[in-house]
Amino acid sequence: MSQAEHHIVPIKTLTAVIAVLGVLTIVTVAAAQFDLGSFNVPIALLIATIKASFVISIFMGLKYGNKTNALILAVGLIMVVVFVTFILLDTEFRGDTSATESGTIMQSEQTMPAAESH
Amino acid sequence: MSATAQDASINFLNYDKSLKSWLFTKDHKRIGLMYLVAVSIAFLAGGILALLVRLELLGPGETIMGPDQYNQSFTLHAVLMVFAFIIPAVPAVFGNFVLPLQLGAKDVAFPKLNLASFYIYLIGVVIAMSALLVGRIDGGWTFYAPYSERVGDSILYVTTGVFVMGFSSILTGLNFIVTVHKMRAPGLTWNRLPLFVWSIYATAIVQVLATPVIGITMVLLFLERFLSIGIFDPALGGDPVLFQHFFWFYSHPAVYIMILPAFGIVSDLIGTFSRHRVSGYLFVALSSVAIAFLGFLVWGHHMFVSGQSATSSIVFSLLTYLIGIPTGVKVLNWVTTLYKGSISYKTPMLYALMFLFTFSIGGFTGVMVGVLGIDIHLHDTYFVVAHFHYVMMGGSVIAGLGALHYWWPKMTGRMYNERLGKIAATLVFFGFNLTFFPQFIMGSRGMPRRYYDYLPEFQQMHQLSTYGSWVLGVGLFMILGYLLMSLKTGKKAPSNPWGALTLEWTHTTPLPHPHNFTQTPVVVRGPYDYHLVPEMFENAAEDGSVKSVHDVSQPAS
Amino acid sequence: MGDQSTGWLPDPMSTFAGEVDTLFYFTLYVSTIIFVAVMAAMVYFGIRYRRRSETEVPEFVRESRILETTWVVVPTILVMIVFTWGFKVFVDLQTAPPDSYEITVRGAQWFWEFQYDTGVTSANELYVPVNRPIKLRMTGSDVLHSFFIPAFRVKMDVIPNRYTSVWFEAIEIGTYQVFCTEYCGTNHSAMLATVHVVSQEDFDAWMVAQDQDLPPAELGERLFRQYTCVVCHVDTSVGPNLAGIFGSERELTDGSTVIADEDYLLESIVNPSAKVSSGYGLQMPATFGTMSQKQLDGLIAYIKTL
Amino acid sequence: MASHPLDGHPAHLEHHFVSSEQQFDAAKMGMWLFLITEILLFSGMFVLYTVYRSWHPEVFALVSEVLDWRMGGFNTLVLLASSFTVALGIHYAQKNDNRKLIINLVLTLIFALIFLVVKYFEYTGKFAHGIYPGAAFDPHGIVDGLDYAKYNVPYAAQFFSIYFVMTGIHAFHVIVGIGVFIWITLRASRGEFSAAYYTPVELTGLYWHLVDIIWIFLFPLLYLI
Repeated sequence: MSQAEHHIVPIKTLTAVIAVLGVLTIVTVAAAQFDLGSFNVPIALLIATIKASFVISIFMGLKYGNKTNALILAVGLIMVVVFVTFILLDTEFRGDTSATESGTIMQSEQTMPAAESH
Repeated sequence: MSATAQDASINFLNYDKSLKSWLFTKDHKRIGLMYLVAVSIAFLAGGILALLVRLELLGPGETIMGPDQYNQSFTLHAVLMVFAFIIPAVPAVFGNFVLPLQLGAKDVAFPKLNLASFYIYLIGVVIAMSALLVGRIDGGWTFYAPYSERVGDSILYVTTGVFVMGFSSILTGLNFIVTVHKMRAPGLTWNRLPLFVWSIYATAIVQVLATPVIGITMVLLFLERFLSIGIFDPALGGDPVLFQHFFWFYSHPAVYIMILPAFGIVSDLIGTFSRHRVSGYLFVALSSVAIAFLGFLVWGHHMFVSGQSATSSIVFSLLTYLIGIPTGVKVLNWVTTLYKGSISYKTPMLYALMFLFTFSIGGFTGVMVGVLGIDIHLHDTYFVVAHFHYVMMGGSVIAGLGALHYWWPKMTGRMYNERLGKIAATLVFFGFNLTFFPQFIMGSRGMPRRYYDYLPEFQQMHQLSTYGSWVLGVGLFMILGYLLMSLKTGKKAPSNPWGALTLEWTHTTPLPHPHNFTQTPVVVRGPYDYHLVPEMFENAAEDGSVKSVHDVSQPAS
Repeated sequence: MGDQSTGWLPDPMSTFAGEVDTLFYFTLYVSTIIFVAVMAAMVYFGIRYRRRSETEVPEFVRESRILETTWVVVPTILVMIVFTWGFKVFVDLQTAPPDSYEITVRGAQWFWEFQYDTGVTSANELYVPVNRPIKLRMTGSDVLHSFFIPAFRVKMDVIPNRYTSVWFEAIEIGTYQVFCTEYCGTNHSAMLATVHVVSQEDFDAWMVAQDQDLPPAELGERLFRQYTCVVCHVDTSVGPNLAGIFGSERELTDGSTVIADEDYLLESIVNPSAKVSSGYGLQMPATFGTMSQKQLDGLIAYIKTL
Repeated sequence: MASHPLDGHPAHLEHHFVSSEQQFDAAKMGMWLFLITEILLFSGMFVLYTVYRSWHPEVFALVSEVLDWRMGGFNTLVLLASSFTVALGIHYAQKNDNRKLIINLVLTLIFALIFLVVKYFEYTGKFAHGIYPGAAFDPHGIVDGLDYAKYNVPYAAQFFSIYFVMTGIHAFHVIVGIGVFIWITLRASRGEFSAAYYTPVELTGLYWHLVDIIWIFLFPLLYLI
């Protein structure tokens, strides 16, 4: 087998992808001008993820290539999710028993100057 | 043999004896040997420090050094042993030497990268050790913030050094994964891979996935020290517990970088020396990969008293058991492999059986410190020190010594003195247990770790431990002695001294140059299918060596 | 000390220590039984199936499904028992009863400071009443420390800028050892304290006695011992020996000299890095600046007597 | 025995591989493995961002307005364009069109440099008003009618520490990418690549796309929300 048999992505596809990426960039900037409350972050992340998937599947050719590489990427991403999730299990739940208190002393002194008096 | 005009007297050791040919070699075998020399020096230095630390603890108060020297000694011992010795040891030495051979490949996938990672490792060690010239390094290998940020500029060198060594580890892991995927000989399907290959493969996955995080952690620690970015330092509004999460996200999986290769070695040794198919081959193989992944889910069990939330402690404790089960089942599989086998007690096998003993103790005490209620009491005491020495030394190092004795003839072409080997193994076994078992007892009685001084009630146990370290030291120096001696006076090794079936034993000893195999081998059976080739052993010599498969009959291609 | 023991664990001296111990011994004994069984099997197989001739090749042994299932299922059940049990003990250890008597603990290089609700403080000597739940609310002033009382089976890291806590209820009058178990520098192993468990009456009496005025030098002597000044400045040579230091001429690291008068001593306690004696590194932490003027006066008065 | 140069192996094929295909696949797999190590490296900083944001959401929302979304948005488009030119370059390499390959590589280099120039102006603009990472953080001065002093709130320093570390390490990757692209362009100008062998271009392209993807996430997280 020679490399000539590698999948060649047509210029038309590449152009279409860059156009979509440009539009999505504008959309994400536009969306940020409105305060959507708790939806701000998920929407920004959703658009970024769509953009990234286009780059990965077409520009990086994962759609056409070998499945092992897709598996490698998936494993890497799962590890990122594990990393974030398990740390949040700590940082979001501090103070769940009396052995730890949530928040820092610095914070409690700022928000409640009287809190130290008890 | 086919068109090979290869001169049998030319091998990979003697084709070019110049120093330059070694330093610039891309041959995985020579790189493996260079790693062997480098990690042995690190082990020697770390070992001498350990003996000094034990000597200081012979009595309470000052024995041979003051508190600052003591604190630096145990820190340096740990940094050397963890980052410069045990993490690169088995994967880089035996992985490099044996993995391509067991795969029937001519080399690893990226030989240049392989040489580069050796030099990156050396540079990392040099940078880390140059910290000694700058100032003190203490606080243990864990570098917990904010203490590590207050020690001084020397932390700059240690973190950079660890970062660089991590890079070397990543490149080695990456190289091995690709090698296992792409370089297997024809017929060598996944379920015919030797278990050593499986374990190195699992190790490589951990190296690639975990090491980048210690990289960014070291970068952040570095920036925190010099730019006060306030991420980990509580005085600047940072969170020191976050540092521990970052650190253990790498360092717990790193424990599996250290122990998984040992599982592979022990599987190969027990299979070979009992001439028996390893019981539960598929389970032992796949559980290595499973352990590699599960190893990422349990790091918080190092942090039960760190001030992390109870929720995460509970989740981490539960997941810790998930990893205990497959590990325990592996031990049972190794023991059942002996059943109805034909067990030969050569030195490597002694180490394999020793591993089953010491590693099991390490494993069971691991279950104990994983129990939430008990760990509160045992955390950061000598119980934990004893536990991880039973796993790291009793597991990885003992298995590594087994591997060294097993592959020594293939690496050097010489046999060592079997009698001395057995004596040294016995000394190591008793010395090791005498050193570390008393630490379980004093730890559960409350003796904290990293203590320069201690209360008189712990003295008896500390003394036993120190005496043990001397026996252990004698055993290890003896090994160094007779192995070096064998290079000069050892008798020439036959090509298959143990009667093993994996591919590295199918060729002359030492291996030929320039290629590992004069012909691409074709694999037709599993790595431990002794029952399929009884004819191989019909003419076995008195010492157990056999003519290699290759010499007997050429497998049909 | 009340925490002597000849067994694995020190004698249990808090309400839940017995519970922890039962779990510890259960795990230890079950582990030992399994370990011995596996090793016995290994030794038996090792002898029974030793190689008798170099030409022998053993037969293939088919794996037993029942055996494999058993050794996955049984350990799983065992560890789940141990986990659930450990979980329960852990929650007990983490949850202080609401009526606990609260004491604030500050860990600093290298001493423990305890502050009671009456405003009384003590260093390295913790007095608590027996049979009453005590909650220690802890924070640190420099690096991480960890507060460990083996006899009570409690331990918790002490973190700057945050509060963590441990609680216990001592069941017997006596004195018990406190260790720091998170590495914190040169004198980590000297960062010890003692818990004095006394009756409620003795506790109240002790509290009253703390408020009485001592002569400055006597107060200073007590502080000198409690704050472990004695470790560096008398027992070892980490810092300059203070005997006869008052009024003497000190050479500093920058080459200049200074007379060790009261002002110099005060400055050296509150801000150790200002003038360091030549031949010594800056090992002394700046954690003593929080002392009251009365305490500082007392310390200086005591140093003058040395 | 496989003695290499004799049996018609092409020059680029290393001795221990059986075929060009095996060599190409191995190199590409190695590169993907390297890319996930990069992802995990950056993930550490994303974790910090997530944790500190969830602890201090109002601080992060307030101080992120200091960052100019126009500059960030422009840089996003620049990097996307450079990804596009790299993909085009590989397309032409596969079609044996060396001239167009070189043109696209040079275009990529130009885009990368523009990105850095914009980044330089962003950084210096922040430094001028005391916006530094960590302890040196001391916002002052008035820009576009905004008094920077109002950003001097607790944990604003953490936001900018994270901002500078993330974008700094990203910029470092861009600089490394520029170095590699210069080398690849030189090799291309010597006519080393063809449809039969363009592995280095492919691998560099993969690396560059990853640098782009990281920025795709950095931009909204730091500048917009």
